[in-house]
Amino acid sequence: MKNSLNTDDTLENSGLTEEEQLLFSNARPRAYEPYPIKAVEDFANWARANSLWILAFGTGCGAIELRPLMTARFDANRFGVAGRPTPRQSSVFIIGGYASVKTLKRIIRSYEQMQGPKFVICLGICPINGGMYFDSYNTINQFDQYIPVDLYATGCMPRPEALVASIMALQKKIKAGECDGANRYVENFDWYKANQKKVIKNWDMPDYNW
Amino acid sequence: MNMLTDIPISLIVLCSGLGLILIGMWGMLTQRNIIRMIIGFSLMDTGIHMVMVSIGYVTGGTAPIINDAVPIADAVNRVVDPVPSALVLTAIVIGLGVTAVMLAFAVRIFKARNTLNIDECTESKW
Amino acid sequence: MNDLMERLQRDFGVDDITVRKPALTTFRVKKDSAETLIRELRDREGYTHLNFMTCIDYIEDGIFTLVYMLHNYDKKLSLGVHVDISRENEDMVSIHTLWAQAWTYQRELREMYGINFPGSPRLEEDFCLEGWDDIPPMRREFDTKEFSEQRFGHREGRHSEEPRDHMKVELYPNRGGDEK
Amino acid sequence: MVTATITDLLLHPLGIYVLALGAGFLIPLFDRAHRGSAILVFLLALACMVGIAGFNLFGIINGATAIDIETAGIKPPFSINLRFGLLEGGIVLAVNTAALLGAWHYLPRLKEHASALLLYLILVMGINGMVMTRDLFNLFIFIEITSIATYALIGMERSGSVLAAGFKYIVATSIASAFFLLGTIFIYYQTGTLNIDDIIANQELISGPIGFIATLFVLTGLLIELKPYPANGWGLDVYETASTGIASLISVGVSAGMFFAVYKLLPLAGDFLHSIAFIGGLTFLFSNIIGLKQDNTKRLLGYSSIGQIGLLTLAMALLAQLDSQVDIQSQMYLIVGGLFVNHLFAKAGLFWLAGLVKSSSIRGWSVISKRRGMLLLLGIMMTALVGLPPFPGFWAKWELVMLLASNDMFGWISLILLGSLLEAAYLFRWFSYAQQSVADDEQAEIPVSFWQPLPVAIAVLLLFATSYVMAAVMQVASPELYLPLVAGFALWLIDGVHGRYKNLPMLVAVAIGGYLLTKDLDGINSLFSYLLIGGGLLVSIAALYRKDDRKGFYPLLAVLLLSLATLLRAQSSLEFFFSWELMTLSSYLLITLGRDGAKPALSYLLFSLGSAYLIFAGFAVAYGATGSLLLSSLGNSGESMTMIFSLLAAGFIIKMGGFGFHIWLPDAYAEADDDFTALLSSVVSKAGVFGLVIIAAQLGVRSDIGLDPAYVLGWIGILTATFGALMAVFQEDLKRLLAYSSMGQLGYIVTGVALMSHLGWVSAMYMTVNHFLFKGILLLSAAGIILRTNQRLMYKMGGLIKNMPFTFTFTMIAIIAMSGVPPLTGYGGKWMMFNALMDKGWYWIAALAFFSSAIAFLYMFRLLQTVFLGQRKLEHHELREAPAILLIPQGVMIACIMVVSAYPKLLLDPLSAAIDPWIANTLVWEGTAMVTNFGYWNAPMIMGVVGGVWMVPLILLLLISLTLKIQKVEQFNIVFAAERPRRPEETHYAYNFFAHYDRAIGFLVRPRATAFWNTIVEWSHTTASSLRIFYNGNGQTYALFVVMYFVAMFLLNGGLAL
Amino acid sequence: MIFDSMNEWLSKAGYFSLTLLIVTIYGLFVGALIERIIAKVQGRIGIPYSQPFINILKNFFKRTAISHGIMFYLGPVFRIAGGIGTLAFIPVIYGNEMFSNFSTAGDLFLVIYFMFFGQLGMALGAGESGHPYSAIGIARGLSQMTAYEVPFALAVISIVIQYDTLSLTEIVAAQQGGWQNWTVITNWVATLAAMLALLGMTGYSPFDIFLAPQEIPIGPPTEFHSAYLSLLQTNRALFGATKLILFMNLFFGGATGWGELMIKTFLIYMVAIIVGVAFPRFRVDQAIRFFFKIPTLIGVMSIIYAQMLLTA
Repeated sequence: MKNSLNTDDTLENSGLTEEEQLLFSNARPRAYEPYPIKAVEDFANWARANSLWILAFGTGCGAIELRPLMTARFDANRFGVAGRPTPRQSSVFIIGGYASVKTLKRIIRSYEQMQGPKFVICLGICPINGGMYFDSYNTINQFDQYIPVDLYATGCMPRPEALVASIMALQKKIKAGECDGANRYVENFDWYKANQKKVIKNWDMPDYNW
Repeated sequence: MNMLTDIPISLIVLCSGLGLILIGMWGMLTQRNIIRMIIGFSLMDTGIHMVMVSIGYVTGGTAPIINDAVPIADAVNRVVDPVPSALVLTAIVIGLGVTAVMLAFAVRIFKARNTLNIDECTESKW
Repeated sequence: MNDLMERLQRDFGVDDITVRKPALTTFRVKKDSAETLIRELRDREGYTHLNFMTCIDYIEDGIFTLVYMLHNYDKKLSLGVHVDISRENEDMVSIHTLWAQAWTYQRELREMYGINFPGSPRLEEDFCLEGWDDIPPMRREFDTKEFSEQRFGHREGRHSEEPRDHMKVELYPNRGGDEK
Repeated sequence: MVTATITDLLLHPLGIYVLALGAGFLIPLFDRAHRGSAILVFLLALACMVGIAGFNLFGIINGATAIDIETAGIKPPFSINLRFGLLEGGIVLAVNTAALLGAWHYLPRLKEHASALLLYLILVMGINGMVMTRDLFNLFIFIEITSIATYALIGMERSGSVLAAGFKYIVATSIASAFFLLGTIFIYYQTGTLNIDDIIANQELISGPIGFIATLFVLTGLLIELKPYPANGWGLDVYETASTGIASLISVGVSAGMFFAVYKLLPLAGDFLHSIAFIGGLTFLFSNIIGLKQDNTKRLLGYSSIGQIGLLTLAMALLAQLDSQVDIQSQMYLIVGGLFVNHLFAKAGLFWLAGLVKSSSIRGWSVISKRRGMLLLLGIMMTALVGLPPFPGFWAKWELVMLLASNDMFGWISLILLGSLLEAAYLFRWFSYAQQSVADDEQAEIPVSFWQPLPVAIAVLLLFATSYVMAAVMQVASPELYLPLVAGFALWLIDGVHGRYKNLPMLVAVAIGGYLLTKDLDGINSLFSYLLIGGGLLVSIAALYRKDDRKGFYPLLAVLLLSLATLLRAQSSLEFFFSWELMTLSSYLLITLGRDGAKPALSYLLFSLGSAYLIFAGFAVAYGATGSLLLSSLGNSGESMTMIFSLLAAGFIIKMGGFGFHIWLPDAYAEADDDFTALLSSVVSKAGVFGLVIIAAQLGVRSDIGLDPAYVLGWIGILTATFGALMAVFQEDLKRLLAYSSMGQLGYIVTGVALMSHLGWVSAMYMTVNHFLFKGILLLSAAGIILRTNQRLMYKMGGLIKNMPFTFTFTMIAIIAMSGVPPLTGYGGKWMMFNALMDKGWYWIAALAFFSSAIAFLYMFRLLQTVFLGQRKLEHHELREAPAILLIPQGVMIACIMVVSAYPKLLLDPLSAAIDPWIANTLVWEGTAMVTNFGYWNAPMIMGVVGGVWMVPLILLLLISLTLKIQKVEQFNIVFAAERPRRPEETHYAYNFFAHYDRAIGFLVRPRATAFWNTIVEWSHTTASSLRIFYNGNGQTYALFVVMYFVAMFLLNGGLAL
Repeated sequence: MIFDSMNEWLSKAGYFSLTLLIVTIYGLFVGALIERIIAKVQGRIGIPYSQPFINILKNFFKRTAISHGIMFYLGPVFRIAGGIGTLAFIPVIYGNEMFSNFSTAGDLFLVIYFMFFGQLGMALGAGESGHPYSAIGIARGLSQMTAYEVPFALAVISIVIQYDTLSLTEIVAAQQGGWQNWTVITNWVATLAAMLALLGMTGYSPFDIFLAPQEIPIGPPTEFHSAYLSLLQTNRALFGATKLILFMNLFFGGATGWGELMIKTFLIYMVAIIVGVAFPRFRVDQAIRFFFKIPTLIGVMSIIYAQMLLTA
């Protein structure tokens, strides 16, 4: 039986049964520093910006706008964008519009399974303030309460052109070294977690999905 | 001399002996009743004894007693062979013993199973 | 169709028979005889397909109206069976014995309206909502806006427009939104 | 002088009769006074009969002349004439001993009636008379005396079925003896004498129809008493129903007398010999077939009994036929005597055991599964009866078959071997029932005291003694040959000690014994001795991990390992076969000790015996061709070479689980004890390789015609490899997977041997060593896993790498060594074989070899994945590493693999040197590289390069890891399509791992071989059913068959032509 | 001593490092080129030529990683060691001692068997990740491998019969002196069988089910990321190029210079690509059955053909 106290190194994982605690890691995520040499960090950011692997997880209606990106008309491959089916290998998470509570849980899981540095783009109005679902009993209204967001592409829905523009904007931001969502998430981990747990009532997963 | 007397007596005994054997065997093989089978056996046994006796018989021979009447040199041709007769005696005794045992079995089988039908004694097979 | 309706009226005392479309008739039946009637329709009358079942909340009358939509493939006819149940005593006979897939609808009704279907499989499991801890959200006494604001928060700066007026302003800004 | 005379007088053979009759008078007298004293008299009389027979026989063996007794001082034919010669003495002694032991067994029933005691004595006396008398009519009398006594003894029982059976018996035998009497009198009619010697002397007088009928009646009358098929239902019924005491006496005593009577009259038989042989063979074969379907213990023994007597009759008739051509008197004594004594004690012992166990069906014999002593006795009796070493039956069968072979009577040989196999089938089926323990609540305690099985034990000792005497006569009784048994016996004496450290004496014994046995070997034998004995010892060390007593395990293991040693030093085919059978038997018994070992062990035994009999037949053909038993003379067998090679190779291949004959292998391997499976696969299977190499060396390379069978062998080998691998792919059971893998790997070795080239053999031997190493590791690892998880199904494990890192590492290395991936040992073997195959032009085989080695990846990866990797089960979180004693031998073998991988020359040089005498060396070395016609192989360099290219990315990754925050996570921290895993069981992809492969080519591995063998079993059972249709239980039908028998004999011998 | 001196070791290793570098870069470049060609077919521009390099760098520049255990950690190492080792045993440029690598260690047989090394290590690493999709991917991949090995083995046996040697250098040597001496001309049957096997080996459509990017997220490497993934990607380029070099040596007359090598391997690769873009995907059991049918038959014929060549 592992130490189940919520300390600096470990998480409580109170959503799990005692048996399940054996099966999930209870380590607390840690922030990473930029490379000590500025040039290396810049080069790394350049590489990251030019190799954006998008997690193939369509979380809402905006998922349909991702498809044309790869087609001949928009050809996002030019920007080093590629789809990746597993969060482990992806660096960009595009939230496709409204997120129901049920989906939010999966988004959190997948986001936590991505390896840093990782970036989040929110599509449409819904992640910002709920959009047309502002009074829904089941759709969250402010996405950045739960996951740090690097970029919003607003509209309902933004067209692929807007998406391409937002990718280019993201690249610019990454190259500037301003996309530190992963670190923000870790640094404000308890706050994010509290927000998440406030809406997700059946928290049957570890506090951090490694 | 008619035809009948031409036939040596030993042959008659032999043939009737063989006949008895066949009858006895027929009895043993066809009669369902154990007692009848035993009778069949007795008949067969008797037939064998007759065959044995007939084998040793020398037509016109005398009793195998070596005395003045039958000189030793001539004995082989003149006297009836005594060995089969001696054998028959033993065989009769043995036959009797077997018959007795069979009868004892018949009694016990009847006591145990209340039947003398051999067809009903087939529980051990294959 | 009329024969059937007459028979149903005679045997089950159905009322409120309405021909909504040539191929769709609805009627109302008592809660107690509903299951027998539906079974009869399925087994005798060829209404072998359960299109869906759903519920309407008549909070003013204090009832839920359950709607079972049945379809006859041979005659290409649909029947809507309406069953009123009390909002206070929201129990209904499960029809998963008639159509195995009905348990899914019943699970949904349970989650969204809190209607109980004793005996229906996996009734207590979450269907669409995970970990719901309030009154069932489709009941009309549930205030979804208040719930949303309380739970999901509210970002300042949001305002609403009447689309017609807004578009007029957008399209004809020079004329102050006047079409002419 | 005077005392000597008195002694002579007292111990004169006639004393037997005097004693019997005298005691017969005394017993009722004593009985009046006290029952106990009557019993004393009875036993005393029997003992004296044994004593007299023994004394006189001893005298005769020491050179005294045969004793002829003429009553009343008159010469035959007018007197009753008895003879006590060597044969008579032997049989009388044996029968009387059996009777004495039987009396011990039967005493509880006998002493109920004083008359039973008396009848028993009379019965024994009658048998003595039948044996000794030289007078035809006397023979009849003794037969009748015996019969009446038997009838009476049977009649003492009160149950209806016994009485019915007894009556059928009387009817049938009385008809037979009636005919015998008729025949006797006809003979007397023609010859004028009843003395058998005189009759034989005046044989020419018996002529014409009467002579023919007379001979027919006499011989057939006696033969009927031997219960030939199908006129033997009456005998079976008595065996089935009568109490075991009397049944055993009928089976061994009365039959012995009758048999000897036939033997005496055999010179008269003339043309009848053919039909007698035919009847004997028929009876032997059919009884054994019918036995397959029999569940009733005593009836089963009856079939066995009849079969054995049939074999004796067959042997006697065949030998008599031969005897007219060459002088084979001494072999005749050996064969008939051996078979006779074997049957006598073994069958009697089994009857007595049956009497003690009192279970009418053989399925009920599990009551003795806990009584190890009785189980041992049962096993020994069966072993003896089937004719396995070291019992007299083995020597006798060997002599018989060799004799037949030297006279080209191969049909009879196959009949005898087939019959023996069938007999083994039903006897050992019974044994497997007996040693299956049932649930404790069903375990009915059988009330058997220590003293009750004593006669059986004595019979066992007598069997051993006879065996040794026979071996001595055959001049093979070297202490070396018996060393395995002696060692096993010695270890058995300390087997009662509790605890596992009995293993140590076993190891010491095997080490010393093995060293003594193999120290002066050279060449291939020497190499194999390192592998078999050294390897065997290494693997056996692991047996220490078992903490329980393992009764019987260590002695049997010693027998097994030492019999491997004797196998290696065998010079003659007899020694080879003796050791081979001993090995088969001990490994069979070891398998039965496993969890569910009984049933698979039975099929193991049957296939092993089948293989052994093929080998036997091969040796027989060789002996027929060369007249020599020496293995080294196999090569001189000229035209029969192909035949010999095929037979022997088939035998060895079955033993190695060759394609089509493999169905025993997975079950046997899976159900044996885990450490023993390791031994079985890594060591014992190499005995087959050894055999194959030996015959290939002796036969294969020398002959020109030997190539075609070699090509077939190559195909068999590669098909075995392919299908073994394919079947392993679809196994869920860890040990079954490894078993099929073993089968596949042995297939390569077979192909390597079949190549008949230097490189081929080197590759075969190299693979043999390699197989020993990796399969030893794999199965010992499996033992550790099974010990810890208590589980054999792989999909129920998973993730064990966390608990058992050492076991995992060893397994992984072993698997790489197996799969042939460079740089480890497997590559060298595959490379050499591929080169040899290409050299030979066997391209198709090469392609299949390639394919099957690719398939090996599938099952080996599956093993690693489903057991060690993937998701760990919750209940396995607390498991510990396998015990050190299991890991140590594995570690040693890993070290060997590593050394050989880097410097294969260390192994290849001795291998090559051993093969050089047979095939000229073709290995070319250039520095550390081996060069063939096609390519080259530089093992040290490969090892260096692989090590280098492995280190580079590792260092790179380690460096990068410095910049990374690597978090060690748990098993459920996987990306799971944005869900989370619920249970390890659902998340572990392991069951039906290669489902798609099954869909694609699974049709190739549907259990066709199993279906085929099942059909064979089905078919033989159907045959048995139709053969036993005659036994309908009706006394009159039986009587009719007796009569018909005479008719059949009449027709068979050309009666119509008269 | 394995080599005469330490110097020879070092110089060999140095030359091999050069080879390795060239082949890796070439492999990555060809990967990008092929992507661009496919993009052209689809009417797109496609990735920049630098994209594969950037991808690898990006993954090296990841800052977090997880580990499932020691085999998981070592899996990519085994994988790339398999790739490097395979290359090490192949003489890359004919007649050039510098680029003959370590081909004196073993022959063609060694190369073929060493190809399994990386697969096995990778399989173990992926297995320890505990991900069921990894295991499924490996099961499928290994099954497919056993299937395409059959025609490949038959083709190899055929050319071994033809050239009477297992040594790659000698096989290439026998093909010198003009294109008419290439195996593809002299033993076109074997080449055909091997090219069909190549389709399975390269893992392009229609034989890409074991990677199955959508159904079982990219198969065996599902759990691999960051630096592990970099190693795997490098290996994918390197190993792919190595296989092409092997095919070039066996069937297309080898190469006497780097230029020739690049052209030839690119053309061989194009075969797989053209088939790949034109066909949909096989299920794995269909793939297995496919390889056991026509390619195997062609392989069988190739052996007969080689024997006929030998007797003719």
